[in-house]
Amino acid sequence: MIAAPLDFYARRADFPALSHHAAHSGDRRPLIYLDHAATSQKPQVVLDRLMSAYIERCANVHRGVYAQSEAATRDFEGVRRQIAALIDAPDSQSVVFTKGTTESMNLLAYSLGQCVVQPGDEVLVTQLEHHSNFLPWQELARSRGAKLVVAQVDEHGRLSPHAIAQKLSTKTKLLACTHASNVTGELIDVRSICQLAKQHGTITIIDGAQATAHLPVSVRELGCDFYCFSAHKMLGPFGVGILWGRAALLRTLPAWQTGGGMVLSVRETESDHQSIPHRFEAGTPAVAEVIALGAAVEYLQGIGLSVIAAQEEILRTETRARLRQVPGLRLIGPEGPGVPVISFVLDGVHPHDVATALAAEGIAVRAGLHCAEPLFAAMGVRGSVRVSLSFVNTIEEIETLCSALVRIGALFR
Amino acid sequence: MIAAPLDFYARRADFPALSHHAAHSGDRRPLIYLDHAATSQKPQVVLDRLMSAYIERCANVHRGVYAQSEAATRDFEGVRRQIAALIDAPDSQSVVFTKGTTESMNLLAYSLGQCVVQPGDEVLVTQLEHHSNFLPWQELARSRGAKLVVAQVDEHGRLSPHAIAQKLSTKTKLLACTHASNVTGELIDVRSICQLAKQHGTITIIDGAQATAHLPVSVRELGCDFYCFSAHKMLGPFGVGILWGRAALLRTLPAWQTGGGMVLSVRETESDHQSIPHRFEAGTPAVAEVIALGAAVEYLQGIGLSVIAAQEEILRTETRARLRQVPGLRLIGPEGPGVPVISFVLDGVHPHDVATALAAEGIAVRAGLHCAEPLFAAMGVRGSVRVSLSFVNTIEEIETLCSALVRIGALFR
Amino acid sequence: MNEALAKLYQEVILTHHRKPHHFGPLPDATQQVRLVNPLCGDEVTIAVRIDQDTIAACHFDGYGCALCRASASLLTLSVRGQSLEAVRALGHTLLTFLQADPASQTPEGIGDLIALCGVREHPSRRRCATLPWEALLTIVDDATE
Amino acid sequence: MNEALAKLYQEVILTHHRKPHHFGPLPDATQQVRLVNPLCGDEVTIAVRIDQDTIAACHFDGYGCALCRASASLLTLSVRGQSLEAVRALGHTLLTFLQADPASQTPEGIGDLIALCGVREHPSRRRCATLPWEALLTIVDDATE
Ligand SMILES: Cc1ncc(COP(=O)(O)O)c(C=O)c1O
Ligand SMILES: Cc1ncc(COP(=O)(O)O)c(C=O)c1O
Repeated sequence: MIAAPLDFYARRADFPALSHHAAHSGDRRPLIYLDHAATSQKPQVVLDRLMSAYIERCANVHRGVYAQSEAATRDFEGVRRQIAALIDAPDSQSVVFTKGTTESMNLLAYSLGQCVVQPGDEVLVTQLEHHSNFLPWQELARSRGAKLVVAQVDEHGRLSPHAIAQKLSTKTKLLACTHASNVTGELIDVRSICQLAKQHGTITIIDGAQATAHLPVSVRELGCDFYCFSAHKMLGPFGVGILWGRAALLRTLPAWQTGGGMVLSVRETESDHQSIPHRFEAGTPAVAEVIALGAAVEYLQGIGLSVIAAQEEILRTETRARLRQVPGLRLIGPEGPGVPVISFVLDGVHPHDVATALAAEGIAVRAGLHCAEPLFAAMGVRGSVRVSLSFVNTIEEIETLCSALVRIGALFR
Repeated sequence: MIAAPLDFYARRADFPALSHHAAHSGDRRPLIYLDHAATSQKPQVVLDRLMSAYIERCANVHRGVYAQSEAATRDFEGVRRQIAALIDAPDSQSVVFTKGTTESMNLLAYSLGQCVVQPGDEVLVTQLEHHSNFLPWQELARSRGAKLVVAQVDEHGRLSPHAIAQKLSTKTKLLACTHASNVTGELIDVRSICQLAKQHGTITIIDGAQATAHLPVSVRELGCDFYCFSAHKMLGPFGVGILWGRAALLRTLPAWQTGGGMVLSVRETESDHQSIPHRFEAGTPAVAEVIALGAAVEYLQGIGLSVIAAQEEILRTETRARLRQVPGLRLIGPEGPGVPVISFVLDGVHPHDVATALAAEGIAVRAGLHCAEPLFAAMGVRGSVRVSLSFVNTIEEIETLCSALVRIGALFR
Repeated sequence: MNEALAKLYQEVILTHHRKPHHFGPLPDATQQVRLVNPLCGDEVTIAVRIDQDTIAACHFDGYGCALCRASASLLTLSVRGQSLEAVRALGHTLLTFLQADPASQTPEGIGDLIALCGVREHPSRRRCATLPWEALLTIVDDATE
Repeated sequence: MNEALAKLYQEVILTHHRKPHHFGPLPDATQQVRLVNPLCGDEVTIAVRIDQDTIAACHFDGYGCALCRASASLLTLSVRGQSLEAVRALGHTLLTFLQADPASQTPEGIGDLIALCGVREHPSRRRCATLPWEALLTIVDDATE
């Protein structure tokens, strides 16, 4: 058995949910949380920052002149710079705060989409996408009279740059592609894909929702035009998403939502909008939540994203190996580099029955289509059980999972 | 001096920010918070609920089968019912969670606007509106080739049903109007306005952002079609807004944002959307924040919104009377029923200088145009100082404010 | 297996799941309805042959979890030979029961269907058990309109 | 008045606010620029008469707070008769100074403009003081292009 380095065990104490939870009432076992891809648990430092934001600087940002509002504004804008540094962006004015990855994608589909997609153009997505990076483009294509082109995965669900290359042409105005799959964990070679896209003048939009908690990300190295992700999947609070865009391009985009905070002046018939990033941030943002995201970024960087990636790779490999030993269990998805998200089916047992039976033992996993119907259709699979890990998970937890799966298989068959 | 009932003094202890804050470093006086209209302070019960949601039920909603996710879903949907009860809505499926009032209005401008506004139609708003209930309609009119009609206020900024009646015609497809002004506090006779609108078949959208923390609201009695507001202005967390719509109408509206959680099935070329309210809730919502909003609603209802309204009316009247005694101070806005939001100018002193000078004494007020440029243009005023109260404020605080204003006037003139 | 789970996956349920009754197409069906559960993408088709206001035969088909399969299998057994009126009453009684509070009383006349009661403690799985009945009630409501 | 406030609203500032210099239109202006502060809707117009690469006259107009008025008033005094080059240097020095950390050193040659230093501790008010200078630099940059 491969033991995790001791300090990773110690990290568990940073997450109050991991010791607090019981599964069902009366059950005193601690929670085994294997659903980090849905939302990650939050370390105490994030919750502390959230509380102090709500108590010491509970004010609206950008407009107040009193201490709390100035402090909130300073911290809020400080997190913008932290995010820029986290993803190695050249500047922080191109970091836009949204509600989540889903809203980031919708913003782009409307604002960018209306600008660059004309009737007859093509918008390229892939079968690997989460619905949040699929439906906005489907809708854009429909509303603009453009064609939605879908790059195909192979029978294992693998997406190769080659599959993208086949569909790219000068008609391809936009390419939306995930950095890592929320079903199979597959890590996509975004760098090569963006290089290919550039050759056709195609603008690239990358869905980083499953990447930013797991590996160092450099938008400069990836060479993408836009990169979107969610705070709640990277140890941060709910209600905050990020849209990063190349400043030169972002600056050219019109506003999408309008309202307070995004205008320079308002007249009865027309209005002047602010420059980036504020033009895209209409209304009161999730002030305290954005501030608390700063603590999540510090926490991740404190461990180091390369260190996290290395530890999670150990966990992922070991988990896959042990799952394979469960009778009747079949892993779904390709071999190769990935984030610690693993899908499988258990022969003769429906994924939801597996998940419910695991839940009864205090093990939280997800079952179903994981908001990725096109991928399941392409793989010819009706649904999967998904185990998604983080560096706080342990091999002991995986052992408990596997022995539970053995028992569940026997029970239902 | 009119003393507030003792239990309102006691309520101050429920709000950690009110005892915690110092103004500037070194200043030990407690914060005098008079900017509730920008965002309200949060009682400890809301922060406790937020923390317990983040620790005991930190999970994505509507998809997990394990205890935390089921509990989060149950609580999340429970708050939907609480909100329905709070605004006296006939059912809870017509309560949609958004990011804030601004997003609610944008959702309506796109989804409803695209459905019912045709070129040549009219969209009616008023000069009293916050930019968040003005710009989305300006943009809708522009994009649909419709005409934005703006009902006028009188020289005091008063909006009468008569001014609306003058502009209503069968061409008026939509009317967007505030329930209470965020500048003058004026409470609008929404009921009469909605009756007028109904006579012309006009759909009514009411901005309740400044109302829900201050008075009992019944969408049934108001007779409006849509009612929007923000959690953070009613003792709740940031990042949550509400859009309520008449179910029969809401059901007919197409989705706006697309993504995870709002679809029934996804195929490569088309998709089927969920029914209300989920059709309008794409992506991971602010789970813990919505749950914590439930505690804010309980807290408000625990005191009773009529009781709050009565106490705040005492504070409002008394504050206006005392402000009038400050040399060179002129109140802005009409007499009459209102929420406790009061604007004024101080002769010879710019509003921002007033606000900064007050901030130095630990008094938080707002200065400027308050995201309501059309109103200031109509009143011919360049900006105001805004004092916005809540039941936690005291006459002593107002006394401190007024004596500070006397000194500030003398300093600058 | 802990208590809550044992109540959900009672032996009756597991038996019907492993060997469902009347599974597969009904060749001479007079009506059929297919419903999809958006949570998991599962689908169930209920097919019946109605003869003089009576359900002469009933089959189910599709892809679903143990709860859905068992519920559908039990359904086919309990409606066969029953009048539309009786089936409609039974369906509504059962749906109300399954959606009620776990502490609520068991209604009379539901027989073996009581085995489905565990879903009341698992709100995220309730729909699995109710889906076949929703499909059936659609047919019955249409047929008696 | 507490310390931070006394530093922001120094007597120099209040004097210029109460009785600003060169306030009002400049009839024979060769250039003028109007800027608006979106935070408060304030506006300032800086008007100059440039004569042989020198600012022969400078007025300001508009509506602004004490900081903005004092800053503009001080500006008109400190640029009159100066070469465009000198004004440009002064403007950049001042803007850098006002945007810097409150602990940073005072640059040489800014004279009375030091009175504006209090805005460094009030980030939400910084723009009030810098707005007139931004307007002026726009003119100077254009004129020397
Ligand atoms: C009357 C009114 N409408 C709308 C808004 C916008 O609300 P939010 O910023 O929470 O979206 C506000 C507050 O800023 C307001 O006062
Ligand atoms: C790959 C991927 N993209 C997008 C999303 C949507 O993120 P959110 O729900 O936070 O908007 C998710 C998560 O649900 C995801 O896993």
